[in-house]
Amino acid sequence: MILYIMCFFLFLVGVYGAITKRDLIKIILAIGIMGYSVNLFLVLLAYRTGALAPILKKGFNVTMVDPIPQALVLTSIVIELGVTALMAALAIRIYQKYDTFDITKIRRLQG
Amino acid sequence: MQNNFPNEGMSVIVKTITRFTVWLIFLYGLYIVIHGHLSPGGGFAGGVIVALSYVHLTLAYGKNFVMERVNKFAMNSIEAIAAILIVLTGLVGLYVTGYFLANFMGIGKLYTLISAGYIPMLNIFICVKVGMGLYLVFYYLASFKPQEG
Amino acid sequence: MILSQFIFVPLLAAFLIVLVARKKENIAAVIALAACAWILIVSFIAFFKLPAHGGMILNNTSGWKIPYTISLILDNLSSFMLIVVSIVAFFSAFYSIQYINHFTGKWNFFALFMLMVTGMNGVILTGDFFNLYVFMEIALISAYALVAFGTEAEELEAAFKYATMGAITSTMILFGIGILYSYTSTLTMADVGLQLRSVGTPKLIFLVYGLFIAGFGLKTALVPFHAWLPDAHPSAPAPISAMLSGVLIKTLGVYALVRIFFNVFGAPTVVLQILMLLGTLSIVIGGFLSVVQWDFKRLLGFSSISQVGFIIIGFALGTPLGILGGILHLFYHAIFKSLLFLDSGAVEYATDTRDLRQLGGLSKELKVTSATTMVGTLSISGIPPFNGFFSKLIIIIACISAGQIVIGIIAALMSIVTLAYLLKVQKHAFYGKKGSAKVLEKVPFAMKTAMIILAALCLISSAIMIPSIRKNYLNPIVDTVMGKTSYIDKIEPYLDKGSVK
Amino acid sequence: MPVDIWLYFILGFMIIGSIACLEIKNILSSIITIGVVGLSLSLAFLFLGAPDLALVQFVFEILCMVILIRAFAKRSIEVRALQRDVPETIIAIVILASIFVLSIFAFKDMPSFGKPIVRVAERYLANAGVETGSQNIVTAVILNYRIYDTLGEVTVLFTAILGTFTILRKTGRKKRHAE
Repeated sequence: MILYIMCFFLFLVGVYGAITKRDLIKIILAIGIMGYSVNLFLVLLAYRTGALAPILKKGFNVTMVDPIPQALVLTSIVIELGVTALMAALAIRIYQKYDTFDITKIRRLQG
Repeated sequence: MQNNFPNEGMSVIVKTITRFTVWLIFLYGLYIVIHGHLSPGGGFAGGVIVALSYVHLTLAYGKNFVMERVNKFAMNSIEAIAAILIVLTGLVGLYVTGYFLANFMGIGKLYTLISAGYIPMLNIFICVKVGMGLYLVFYYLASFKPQEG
Repeated sequence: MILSQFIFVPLLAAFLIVLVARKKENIAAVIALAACAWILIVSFIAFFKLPAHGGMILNNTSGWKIPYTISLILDNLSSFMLIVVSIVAFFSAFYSIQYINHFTGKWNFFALFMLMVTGMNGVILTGDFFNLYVFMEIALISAYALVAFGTEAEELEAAFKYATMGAITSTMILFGIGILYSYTSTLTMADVGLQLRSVGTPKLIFLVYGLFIAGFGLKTALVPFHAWLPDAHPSAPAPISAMLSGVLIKTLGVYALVRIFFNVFGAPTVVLQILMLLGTLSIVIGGFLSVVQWDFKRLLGFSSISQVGFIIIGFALGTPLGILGGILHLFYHAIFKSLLFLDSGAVEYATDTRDLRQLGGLSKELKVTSATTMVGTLSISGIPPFNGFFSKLIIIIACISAGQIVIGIIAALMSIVTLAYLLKVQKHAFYGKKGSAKVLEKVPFAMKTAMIILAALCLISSAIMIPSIRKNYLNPIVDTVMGKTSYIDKIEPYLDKGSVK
Repeated sequence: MPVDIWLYFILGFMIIGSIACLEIKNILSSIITIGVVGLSLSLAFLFLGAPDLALVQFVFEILCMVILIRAFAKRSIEVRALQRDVPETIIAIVILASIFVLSIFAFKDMPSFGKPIVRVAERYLANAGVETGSQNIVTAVILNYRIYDTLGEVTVLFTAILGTFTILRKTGRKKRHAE
């Protein structure tokens, strides 16, 4: 259980970074941290004590870990990469327009 | 390979080593893809490794060297074709078995390379799509000049 | 069989546009329009075929049975949502043919547009939690890119804000899905509901509720999570604003909330009360903030927050009348809000500004735009016989008959505020004295046609209220939502319960 | 040593690394720190019996780092004095801390680590080899049982790539000619 709570703590560190940081790159990295914590959480759910990776071996019959969360994490890693690339593109364009990554200086829109 | 841009990229030592390692990385990527149903890995991991081999080349030799040899327009088209092929695989499954994206090929013998129905084929499509797409993303993001536009 | 068309047709259209239309950009519009028309027709066919299948069509993908695979599920509610999405998507695409001439990268626009439609259709049809997340990401990522389509400074900033908030809350949703999986060891929605029934509700489920309300509430732009909407919706090109305000916030937000909380969790009272509170706050805050806006599209953005509040309180009442009102307002709002956004786009196309202080006296030069905006104004503020009247009336009556008299009165008062801020648009943009902005270009044919048809739909769709139509077509939808976990019972026969060999 | 002791170390390291990454001033160090966090995640996957994910996480992390460094490192060498809003930060920390404390009660209901409920997956583990012919069960799940998800995943990547191109166009709007 402590592992799950640590995982949730890592998640909250990511949330903290994403909502308080003033730097576009730091925000992107914070979202990356949130992604890591969720991925780790899902794989922690799959683990069975003493189990092996879910790959069949000829002639052996062993307990294996739950493959579904691993499949989900595979998808989620790819999605995170997509979001990161898109946000990096946005950040570069914003840098081109404003010459800074600092959102306190950007904020042309109010609200 | 003739290099028209000798002054770009990194030093001669890096370039010389790159000439050997880039093929190793590329082949490793292909191995991962083809053995996706037998060992860890698959289309996504292999595709990224293939993209990384291009990234490796770009970092060592500079982007003009690579862009002289590959065509961005063609890469984009190949990416789209691979994506269409994945959907078409699904449609063939729909036509043959009545279920969207269903397996329509023989399963074959477990533990052999040619087995597992359409899984190896899909792995290859995904590898092509992911490899091309991610390399292009890297290229565009890394070579975007803030001064233009 | 019929259901996978909603996914692969727009998907193939998007891929084909990237493949074929990069050199010849006009092909992009043709492909996109053809795909939208196809989906529109199929969605109506599906809607009318549904009763013959007993109100539920379930197609498994990849040849296995649920819960071992992902199923596409069409029931009354999702079929209705598909029609709403297809109508708005078709007219937005039609409108874009000429509107998008002011931008570069026509093929990018149409490809992303079709991907967004794919994402929304996927969210509507899916019967699986994780699949919901994946298709939600497709719709959201294309929405981020489309918000920044003009690549002006404000647009990029709005898109970044939207992307940040969207990514944070999507991760929250994924965390919630993980917790649910740990508890039920399945991802199929109906199966999750079934397992929760047998194990009872643990404390953990409240964490899941919280994560899901934050996650889907942000996509709905309910009030504490609304900050992105007034930036993102005005920044997008007008047809995209119409899509975002008209259907995206409803599919990813309202529909997902209703599907998950009503059909899977059985409408827990805590959640309904929270939604009620957030809905009321949205109505009030969105309404008052839109009165003080001077940017035409930003005003409409705040108005969307307020109107979505109406939909949410309709559902949160949990009575059949309230849900009927919510469903009707969802449909009607999709039509008149997209109409109003398209109008604002026409004004911007013609005059290059959307600042109400610079506009004025446009009614003579932009006759069609002015007339259709008038229709939209009357609809949204609930003047009979336009459609908005009926849905708002039903919601207010439902509030009062459910004993929530205060909320009923607030809703009634705020619909007067709605009239106030839209009359402000009328006064400053179309009537009154001439502003500094000149009409530089006529509104082209395709844009006019799309606006006129949507305006006509504002009137025609009131016909749903005719008792016989209402009884045959609307009541099954209300029953789907009201039936709560009867959704699970309907799917249960399809579940593969065979033991492991 | 049992797996969970290793995982405590790795997770603790990841938490410290993440906080460091968010607080370091220099952006290049920040990106490298998050790379290290990502690679330790890959290590954690190996301990948890997920070699597929370890591989994917490893290569995606490298690609991500290369992209971020190439895209950002050159452009923000100047040391930015980021003044921060102290009240805002404190409010955020208080809210997040209270969420954390509340969640501890909720997490008590979770199945304990190492003993998950395995219901649906049991069939995959037992029958995947016979039914799909794939030796790697994760591949069997993503490319046969749940392939519809993978179609969505490919589409997400496609969308993100297309979106990146769209955003990086040189000009967005055309200038009006007829004036």
